[in-house]
Amino acid sequence: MRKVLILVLLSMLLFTTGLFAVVSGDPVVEGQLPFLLTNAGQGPGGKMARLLIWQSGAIEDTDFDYNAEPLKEDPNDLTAREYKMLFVIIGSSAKGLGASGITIDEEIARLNKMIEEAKKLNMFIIAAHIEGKARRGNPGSADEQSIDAIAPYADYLIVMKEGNIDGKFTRIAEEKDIPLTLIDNTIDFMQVIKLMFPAE
Amino acid sequence: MLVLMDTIIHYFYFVMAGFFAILLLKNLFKRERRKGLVYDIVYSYVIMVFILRVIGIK
Amino acid sequence: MYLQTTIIAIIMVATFALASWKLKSPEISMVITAIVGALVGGFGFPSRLLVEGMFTYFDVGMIFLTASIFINIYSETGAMNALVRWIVKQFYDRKWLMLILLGILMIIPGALTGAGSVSIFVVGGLVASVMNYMGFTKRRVAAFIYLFAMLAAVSPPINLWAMLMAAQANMPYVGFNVVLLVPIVIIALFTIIYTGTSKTPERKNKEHILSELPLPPEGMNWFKIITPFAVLLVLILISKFAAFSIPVLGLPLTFVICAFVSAMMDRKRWDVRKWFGVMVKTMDQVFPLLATVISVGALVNIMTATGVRGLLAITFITLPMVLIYITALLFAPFAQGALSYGSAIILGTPIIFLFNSIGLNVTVTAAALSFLFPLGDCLPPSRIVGRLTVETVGYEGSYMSFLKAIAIPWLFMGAIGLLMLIFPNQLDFLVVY
Amino acid sequence: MKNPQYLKILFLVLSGVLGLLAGIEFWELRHYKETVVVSEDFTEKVMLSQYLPSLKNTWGDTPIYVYDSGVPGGSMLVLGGTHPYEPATSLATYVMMENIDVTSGKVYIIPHANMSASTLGMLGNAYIKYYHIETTWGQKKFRVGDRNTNPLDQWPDPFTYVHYPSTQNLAYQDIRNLNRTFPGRPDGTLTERISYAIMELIRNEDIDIFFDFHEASLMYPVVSTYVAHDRSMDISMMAAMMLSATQFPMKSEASPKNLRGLTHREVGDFSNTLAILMETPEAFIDRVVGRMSEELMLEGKDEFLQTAAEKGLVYCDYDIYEGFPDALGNMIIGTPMDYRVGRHLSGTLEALNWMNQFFPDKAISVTFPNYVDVMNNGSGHYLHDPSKADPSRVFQN
Repeated sequence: MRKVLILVLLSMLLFTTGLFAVVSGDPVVEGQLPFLLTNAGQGPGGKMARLLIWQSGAIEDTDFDYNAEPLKEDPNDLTAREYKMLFVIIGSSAKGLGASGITIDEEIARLNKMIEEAKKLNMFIIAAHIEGKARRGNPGSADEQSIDAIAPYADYLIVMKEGNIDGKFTRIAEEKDIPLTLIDNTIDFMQVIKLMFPAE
Repeated sequence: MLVLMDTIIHYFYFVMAGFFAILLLKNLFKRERRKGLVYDIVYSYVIMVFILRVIGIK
Repeated sequence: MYLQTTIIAIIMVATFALASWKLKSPEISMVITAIVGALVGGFGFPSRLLVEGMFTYFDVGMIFLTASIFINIYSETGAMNALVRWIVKQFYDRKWLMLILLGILMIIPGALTGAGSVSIFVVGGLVASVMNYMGFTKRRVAAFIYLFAMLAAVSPPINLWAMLMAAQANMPYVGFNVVLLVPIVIIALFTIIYTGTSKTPERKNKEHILSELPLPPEGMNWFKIITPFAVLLVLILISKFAAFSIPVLGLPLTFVICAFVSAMMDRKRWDVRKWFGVMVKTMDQVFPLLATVISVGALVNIMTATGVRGLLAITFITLPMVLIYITALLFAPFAQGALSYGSAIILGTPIIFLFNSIGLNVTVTAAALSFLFPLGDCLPPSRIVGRLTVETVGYEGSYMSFLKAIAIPWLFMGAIGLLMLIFPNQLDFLVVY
Repeated sequence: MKNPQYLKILFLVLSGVLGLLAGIEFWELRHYKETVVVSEDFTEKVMLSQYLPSLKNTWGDTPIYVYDSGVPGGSMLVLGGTHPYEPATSLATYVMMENIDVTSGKVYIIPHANMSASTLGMLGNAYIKYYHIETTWGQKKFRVGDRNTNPLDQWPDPFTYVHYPSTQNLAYQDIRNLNRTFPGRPDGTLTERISYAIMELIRNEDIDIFFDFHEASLMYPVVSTYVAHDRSMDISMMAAMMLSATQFPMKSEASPKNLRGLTHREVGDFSNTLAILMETPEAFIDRVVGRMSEELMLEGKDEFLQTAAEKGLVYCDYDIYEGFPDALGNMIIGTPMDYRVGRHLSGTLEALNWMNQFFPDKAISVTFPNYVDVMNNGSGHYLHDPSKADPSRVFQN
C-alpha cells in the first residue's frame, strides 16, 4: 500500500517535471547484481542514492549493500560478497568544518585504494554525481578531488546536468571513452535505476 | 539554587555598572590626568552608556 | 554602490585623521568620525546607532576596569613590591631563566581568558618593573610585554579569534592546541632571545636594586602574596572545568572577588576610603581604554550601517589568492585595529570558507589567522593593547617609536602566521589535539 | 587650568539627551508587540514556562500556539525566531498560524523561540529595528532582533562557554545563542533554560517531528538546506530532491556529531522526535554587504554580495540583475522575503509529506499556504486584519 502510494506520487512528480527526457545522453547501461553502493567524499549522496534505489522498487533490498566507507576499517569490504559492480556516489558534505568535517587526504587515499582493488576484482565501476552544483567546487576542493579520484576510472558515468555545467564530466567521458548518462534532477536517478534494472 | 545565584549575580552586575558610573562621575569633575575639555565630553558619553545599562534600557 | 561607499570611507578616514590631530583624543575622534560617516551616508544624526554601537564592547570595558581594580588593590597592599623583590633576588644572575619565567607568567592570564589585555593588567606591571630593575631598556620591555600579551591571547585553551571563526563557520573548537602552541613556543623563544641579547648598560648591582625597592609592609608573607592569584586561578579553572556546578561568574565578578580577597589581606582591610580612593585612581588610569572600547563600537556600527565594513571585507576576500597572502599582513591587523574581535568574524570566516572550498586545512588556517589578527592590537583607531603596553611600561617616546620598538618580533610573528596561512596542508600534522 | 563646571554639566546633559533619544528607540523595540490573528483551527495558547516554571515572568518565557485537530495523528513543533535576526523565520510561522488547517494530529508553533533576543538590535551590526509587510488592509510591522539573548536578561557571559552536557568549549557569547544551548539544563542560564523547556515540551507532548527555522548568510555553505538528524535524514533527503525538482533548489545535509548545542543534533539525540533544521538565504546577514537598510532585508539585493557570487564565494543561486529561475519559472532576484517565507512553508509541507510516507503511524494532515501561494500572492496576502478579526483569535507577541 505504502509503495503504491509513493509510486503514484512519484509518477505525478515526473509528470510535472515534464514529459520530456529526464534521462539523456548515452543509453543507460544494463546493471548487474549484486552491487556495492558507496560514497566518495563523505557526503550524504550515498544514502540519498540508497533511498532512491529503495523508492524505485526496481531491485530487492538484498540485491545490494551500502557501505559509506569501504576499506576504511575492514580490508575485505569489497570481497564480502561477489559484487559485480561498485556504485560510487561522489560528493562531500558542506556541514561542519574542521574536526567535524571531512579529512580529504585520507579520504582520497582510501578512494584510490578502493578503485585499485575494484579494478583488480574486475568490478564494473559506476561513478554518479547526482547532487548538482552543490557538490562541485573550486579546484582542490573535497568535491573536485573526489571526482578526480573516481570518475576517470569508471566504466559508466551518471551525472546530473547542473553538475556538468562546465563540461567536466563530458570531457572525462570523451577522453576515457566512458558512457555518460545525464539526468535533469537528483530524483531522476530513480529513473536511471529503473532503466538499469528493468522489471523481468 | 543555581538559578537563584545566577539571578543574584545578574543583578550584582547592574550594581557594579552603577558603581562604575559613580566613579566615572567623580572623575568627570575631579581627576589627575587628561584634564582637557575634550575628555570632559568623553567622560560624559561614557557615563551615559553605563547609566543606560543600569536603568535597564540597553 | 562601490563608488558611493568608497567616498564615505575616504571621508571617514579623513575625518578621523583630522580629528585625532586636532583633538588629541582617539576616543572622541572615533565618535566624531562615526557621526560624520552617518551624516554623509544619509542616516541623519544617528543617535540610536551611535549608542547601540557603544554597547558592543561594554563587557570588555568592564573586564578592563575590574582587572585593573584588582591589580591596583593588590599593589596597594604591598604584595606586588614584595613579589618583585623576591624575583630580583632569586633571578638577578639567571637572566634567561627569568625571561622564560616572566614569559610564562605573561601567557597564563591571557591563555585562560582569551584576552592579551588581561595579561597586561594582571602581570604586566610586575613584569615591567622586574625588567626595569634588571636594566632592560624601555623599548625592549615594551616589545617583550606587547609580544607576550599577543601570544597570551592566541594561546590555548581560549583563543577568541579561533573560537569566533569556528562559531561562525560551524566548526567545533577542537584540535587547535598543538597547532597553536608550536608556533607560540617558536615566537616566544625568538622574543626572549631578542630581549635577552640586548645590551643592558645601566644595569645596577643587585644590592643597589634591592635597596631601591620599597620594603614590604609588616606582616607581608607568602600566603598574602599568593592567595589573590590563587583565588583567580581557581575561579577561572572551576569556571572552565566545573562549569555546571557553579553559576556563571564572568570575568568582571571574578576580578572583583580577587580584589576583595586582596583587600582582606591588608592590615587596614576595612579602610573603605582608601580602597575607594584606589578605585577612583584606577578609573582615571584606565579611562582611555574604557573610552576606546566604548567609542570603537560606535565607529564600527556606523561603518557597518554605511556599508564601509562590507566594502573592506569584500575587497579583501575577492582578491586573487596571491594577493590575499601578500596583503594579509596588512588587512588582518588593520581590521583588528578597527573592529577588534569583530575582525575574526568579518574577515576570518569568509577566508575559512574560501580556503575550505579549495581544500585547504581550515583548522590550520584559523590558527594562522589568529596569529595575524592580534598584530593589529597596536594599530589605530583602537590600538588597545599597544596603548596599554605603553601605559604599563611607562614608555616615554612617541607612539610611532613604540611601534618601531616592537617591530622586529612583531614581524617575526607576522611571518610565522603568514607561513601557516600559506602552507596549511603541509602543517596539518599539527592538528592532533 | 580648570574647566568650568557648567561646561561639564552641559556635556553631561547633552550626553543625556543622546542617551534619551536612543533609549526611547531601545525601549520601543523591546516593548513593541507583533499581532497575529490565529486561524480557526487554533485551540489554545500556552506559555513555555508551563514546561519549566523558572521561566515565568522572565523574558525567556514565550507563547506556544496549539492547533489540535482532535483527530488522532502525529504531532509537530515549529520554532521560528530561534535567531530573531533571521526574521523570515517568524514571519513564516505567522503565515502558518494565521492560515493553518489541521485535519489530523496536533501542531505546536512558537513564533519567537528566543523572545529575549527579539527585543534588541544586534550590537555592532547596525541592524534595522523593524520591517514592514504590505497586506491587503495596510502595513504590518515586525521586529528584527539579535542572534543572542538580550544582555539585560542574561548577564554576564563567561570567558568561555562550556556546553552542557558535552563540555565542548564554545565562544563566550554563544552561551546566549539558543541554537548552541540545546539540550539545555533546568538550572542553567536563561538561554539554557529556554532550551531545556523546549526539550521538555518535545518530550512531554511526544512531538513526532520538529522544525527549527533559520536563515543563513549566502557565504555559509549550509544555506538553502535541510540539516537533519540521523533519524530524519531520509525525510529531508527525499524532501530536498522533490523540492529541487518541483519548486526551488534545496539541499540536504547530515547533522555532524561533533558540533554540539545545535537543535538538529541535540533535539534528535535527547528526544525521540525527528529533528530538522532549515536554512533560507538572507543577504542581510552576510558580512560583506553594503548599506544596511530595510530594503536590503526585504529584497536582498546587494552589489558587494553580487561580486562575491560572481567570484564563486556564495553557496546558493544569487543574482541581483537577471535573477535565477526556480523550478516553476519564477525569476528570483536577490533574496526576497516572500521567497524566504515560501521556502520555509513548502520546506515544512514537503518534509511532513515524507514523514507521512515513511512513518504512517505518525501521519499529520495539515494545510497552509506554500511556496507557490506566497510567491504568487505575497506573504502579506495571508496576514489578516486584526481589527476585523474575532478578538478571541488576536494575540500579541
